[in-house]
Amino acid sequence: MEYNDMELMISLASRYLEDDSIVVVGTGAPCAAAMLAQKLYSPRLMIMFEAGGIGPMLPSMPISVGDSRTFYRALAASSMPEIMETCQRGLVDYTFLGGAQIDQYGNINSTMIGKEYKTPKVRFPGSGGANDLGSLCWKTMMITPQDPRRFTEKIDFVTTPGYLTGPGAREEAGLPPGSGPYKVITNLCVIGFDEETKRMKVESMHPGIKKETILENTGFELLWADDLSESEPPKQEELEVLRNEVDPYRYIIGRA
Amino acid sequence: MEYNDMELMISLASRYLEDDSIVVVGTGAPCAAAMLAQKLYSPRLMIMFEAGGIGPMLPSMPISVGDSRTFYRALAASSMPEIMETCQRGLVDYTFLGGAQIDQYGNINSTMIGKEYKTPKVRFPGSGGANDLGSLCWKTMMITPQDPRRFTEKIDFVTTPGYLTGPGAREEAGLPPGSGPYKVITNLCVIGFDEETKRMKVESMHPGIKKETILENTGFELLWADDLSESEPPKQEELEVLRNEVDPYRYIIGRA
Amino acid sequence: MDNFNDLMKERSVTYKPAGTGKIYTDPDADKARAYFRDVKPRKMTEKLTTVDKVVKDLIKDGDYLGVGGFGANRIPTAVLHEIVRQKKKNLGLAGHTATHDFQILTAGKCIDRCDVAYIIGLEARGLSKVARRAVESGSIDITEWTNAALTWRYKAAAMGVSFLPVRCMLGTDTEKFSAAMEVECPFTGAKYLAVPALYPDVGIIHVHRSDVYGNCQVDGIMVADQDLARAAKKLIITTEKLVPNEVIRRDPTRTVIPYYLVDAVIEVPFGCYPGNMAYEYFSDEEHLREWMRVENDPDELAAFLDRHIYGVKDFNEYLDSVGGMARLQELRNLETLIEK
Amino acid sequence: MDNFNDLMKERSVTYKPAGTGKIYTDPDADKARAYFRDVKPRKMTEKLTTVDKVVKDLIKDGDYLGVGGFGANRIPTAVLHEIVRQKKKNLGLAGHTATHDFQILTAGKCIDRCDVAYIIGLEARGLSKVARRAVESGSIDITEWTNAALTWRYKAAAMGVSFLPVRCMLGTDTEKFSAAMEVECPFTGAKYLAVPALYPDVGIIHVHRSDVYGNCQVDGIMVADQDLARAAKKLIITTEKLVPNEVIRRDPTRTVIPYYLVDAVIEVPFGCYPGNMAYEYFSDEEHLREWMRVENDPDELAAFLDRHIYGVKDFNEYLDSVGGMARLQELRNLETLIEK
Repeated sequence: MEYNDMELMISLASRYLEDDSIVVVGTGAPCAAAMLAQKLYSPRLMIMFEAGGIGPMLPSMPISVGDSRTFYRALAASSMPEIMETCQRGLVDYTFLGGAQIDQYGNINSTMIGKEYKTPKVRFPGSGGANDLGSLCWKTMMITPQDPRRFTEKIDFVTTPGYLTGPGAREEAGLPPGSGPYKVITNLCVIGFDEETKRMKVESMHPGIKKETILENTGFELLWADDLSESEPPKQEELEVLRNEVDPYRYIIGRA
Repeated sequence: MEYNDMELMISLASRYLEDDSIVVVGTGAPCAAAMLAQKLYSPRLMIMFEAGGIGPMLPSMPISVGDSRTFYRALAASSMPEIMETCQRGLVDYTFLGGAQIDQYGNINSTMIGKEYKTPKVRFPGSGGANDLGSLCWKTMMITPQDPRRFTEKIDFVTTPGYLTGPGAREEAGLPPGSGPYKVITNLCVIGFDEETKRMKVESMHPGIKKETILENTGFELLWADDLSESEPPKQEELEVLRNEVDPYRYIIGRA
Repeated sequence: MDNFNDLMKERSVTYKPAGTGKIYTDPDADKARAYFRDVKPRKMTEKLTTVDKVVKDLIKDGDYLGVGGFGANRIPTAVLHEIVRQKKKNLGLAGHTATHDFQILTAGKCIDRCDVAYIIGLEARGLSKVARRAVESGSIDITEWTNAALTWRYKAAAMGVSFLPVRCMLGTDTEKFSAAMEVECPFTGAKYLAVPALYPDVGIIHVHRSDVYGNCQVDGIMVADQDLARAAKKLIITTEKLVPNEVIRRDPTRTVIPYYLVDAVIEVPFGCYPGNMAYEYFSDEEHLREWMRVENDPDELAAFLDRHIYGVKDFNEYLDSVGGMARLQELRNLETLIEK
Repeated sequence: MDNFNDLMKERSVTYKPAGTGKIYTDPDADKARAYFRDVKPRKMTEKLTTVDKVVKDLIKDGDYLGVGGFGANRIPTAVLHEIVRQKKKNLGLAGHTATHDFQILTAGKCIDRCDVAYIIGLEARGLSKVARRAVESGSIDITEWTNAALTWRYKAAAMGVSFLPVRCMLGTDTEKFSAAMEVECPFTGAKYLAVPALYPDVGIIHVHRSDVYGNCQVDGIMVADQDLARAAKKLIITTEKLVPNEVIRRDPTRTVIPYYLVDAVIEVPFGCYPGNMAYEYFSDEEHLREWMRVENDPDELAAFLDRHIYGVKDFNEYLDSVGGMARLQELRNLETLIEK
């Protein structure tokens, strides 16, 4: 079956969400991945939204992480502090983030492009809950297209902490030990983080993608897993559920 | 009309609760005073209970500050932090406390009698919410019988702060400026606090009570108001409402 | 077993500014206490007024605002439009996932400073060009925070303390452009950020139900409004529906905002349009797209603002200008159809 | 206007122990995080069990307990009796207006340490002689707090931080026998007390409604249970009534304890007897008076405990021993008559 980049990334992401774990997601691709995971792999995956929704029976893709879909027939309709404090307390396993730039330690910029904070070349919305979720959840995942301006040696603004400057830096900064970036899923490959150096390490390349394509699209030095493999492409079942049940109006998968 | 000490104290106390103010009360005499005030003087007096009840239409005297009467047809059934934080935020005008001992600065002991904390002669329940309310509400009132063991120079344990060691001591301790003891209503007199010295100052003596009776029943030096007056005894209307509506089973007024 | 008492001795620690940002509102809990004592009305009296009057009377140029809801959900649009219509100036804003609200206020050039967690964007819908230009040009002074940091700043104020310790922002540029302080835990020695209490001059919250005194119920998520309601010095409530006090007293467990926090109550049906009011109506995505489209052209934007804000008398006329009850019924259907 | 940024520079401050009390539970937020990650069950699976089994399995000698409700209201009596029946020893307790619960546990000689806000007393009912003797004899190690301080200690844990700043206890002997620390506000310089997070080993809460997974609703005041539920490492729920998950999902605004906080669920009708369960049944004041009366005589007390706790198999037999359904109906009438 044919598939596009977005369908590929969502399918891959969905496979990492274990059953019986808790994930805080935003709108868009992360939410699609969580919904797909729930329908295929992890029926008891517990989805939370930062504005307060807990365990909804999502009738369709939310437009906002605070819209009424995010607590439709939910287990609880709570509040933002309730969600953030649940993260801070250590109960939330996964979160999904996006961003305009990312570096080799998984630090993410969603605040601005430019040199001067007061007069940025481009201003983005800012952290929102991203910094909080990336600081407080156990494992942070990213779904993002890969290109050299996005995957860059030095990001213009560290909005959300990855491993900061490397091993021990999160702990030294006061962030909860044991938390941090987990996987980055791009249109080219799946990237993990080297346990020793905390740097990005390619774990699998997508079908048809060559190493040099990945190198060309990355602005820093990548590590490569010894057991580098080919990513398993979207299965027919994944694509069917994604297209027919998760995103029938192609809000997300139509963007690729 | 005849009346007993308890009826006298409750009637006097009820007159101090201004309309459109907020009071946190406990069970017993303070609650009776607040109910009486509501029925006669301050129909919009807002009664709160520390366990969470806000603005109930009290059907009868509560037995516990957390029983279902305290939020019967209430404006809100909240929580203890909600009440305590409302006090800490500065929204609560009055509270009423009791205790086993009190000193000239209005410091109250409801923890223990004895010299050794670990092995007290008598152990009482402890602060409960008393210290919190006496620390955080604007004006603290007390209803208490007066005798020299109770009104003592040095109390065995400062459970709840009055003016501590005198002027400026509350502020120095970190307590909110402008808060503190307001009136002590006993079976003998009504006592206020001298603005300069923060010491107890008798404002009015109850009908038939002589100065020496008060002196005999006080273990420290009292100040006396220049315009020392006679307390106005319970009015017929007060007694009728108290006996017929507030405490028909004489739970409180029967104790005198 | 007792090793967690080890640190409990007198010791010297260092407090360090974490960032170069500014605090726009006084975090002093004692000053707030004095305000609440002296000014906050305790009277359970009828507080009904109009949007027009409440903006005239309660919002001054220069005030710092806290806006309820989240993004375009359950926002008090009627009051936001009126602020623009009355051309209020130099307002401060808590940019706590401020999306359509931020867009409206920057279109009206009402804001000159903002505590930022999330602004400019409309979540999945894209970015507001006008809002973006306003920030990029430096015409709005900003200090960086996060959604959690701002919600905890409200919470500190709601609790009546001037700061709270938190574990977000640490180690990032978000921290460096914040106005937090680095401190340590007295009991464990762990590093924390302290965030200052945020007491907005005015809070504005849209709810499902309120009585004439301001006792309010909300269905669904509260976002940060339980704390905003308590932190705000003045609080304006718009409500989909006024209900008798009896409705409140019948189910006191549901009261999220008691009357003594509230300064004014206005019944505004469809009051968060074009936002989503849970269980009532869905967001008007077409209208929101139109907003973003006209921002491409200053003339089109001016005409749009005239048509929908400056040129209408009040919120009901705005609703008429976007299709009136027919359109609103469609949005109701969109929202409630999901209850099939 | 900017004077509230004045203090924001690097400076040295002193942390001072405020009292001589002990911390009985580790306030370390990172250790609690690791526990919650590794041990707390995320599975939304059926958690039904029995009181007998849950006390055997989840409560170990030496554990520190947090008990829900307030005084005799909405307390989890069935579990408290079972703890006595199984002769658990050396338990710690958060004495947060612990009245009949404290009385039960001291009658069973189960407690050896207690964070005290309010113990021994039964509010307007008087004092428990047995509980009083237990404390006066020094057989229970105590540290002094207040109701607010303990509720905020739960809240710190619930928020995932190891301390919170508070303004109570300052300047008193209550402070001197606490285990708080004196600190200052980084932003205003004001003096605060820091209280350490309180993570009980086991929390026990009685609710009105729960589904089999532990999603709970409570009618009326929550007291401190919203925070206790989040602070507790293990959480036992007893519920007046099991309800289908559908009841929870129909009104998610009402959920106060979501399932992932809960380790065990047991349906125990009249589960807080002789306490007051709002909207269900009033407290049995006669039985509570009887409890206090028999405490005057060790033999009478022993016989009483035999009759009502040691000598009965379970909570239903206890209910039978105090008059069974006939008495319970009277208490229902007492409670609901007020809804005339």
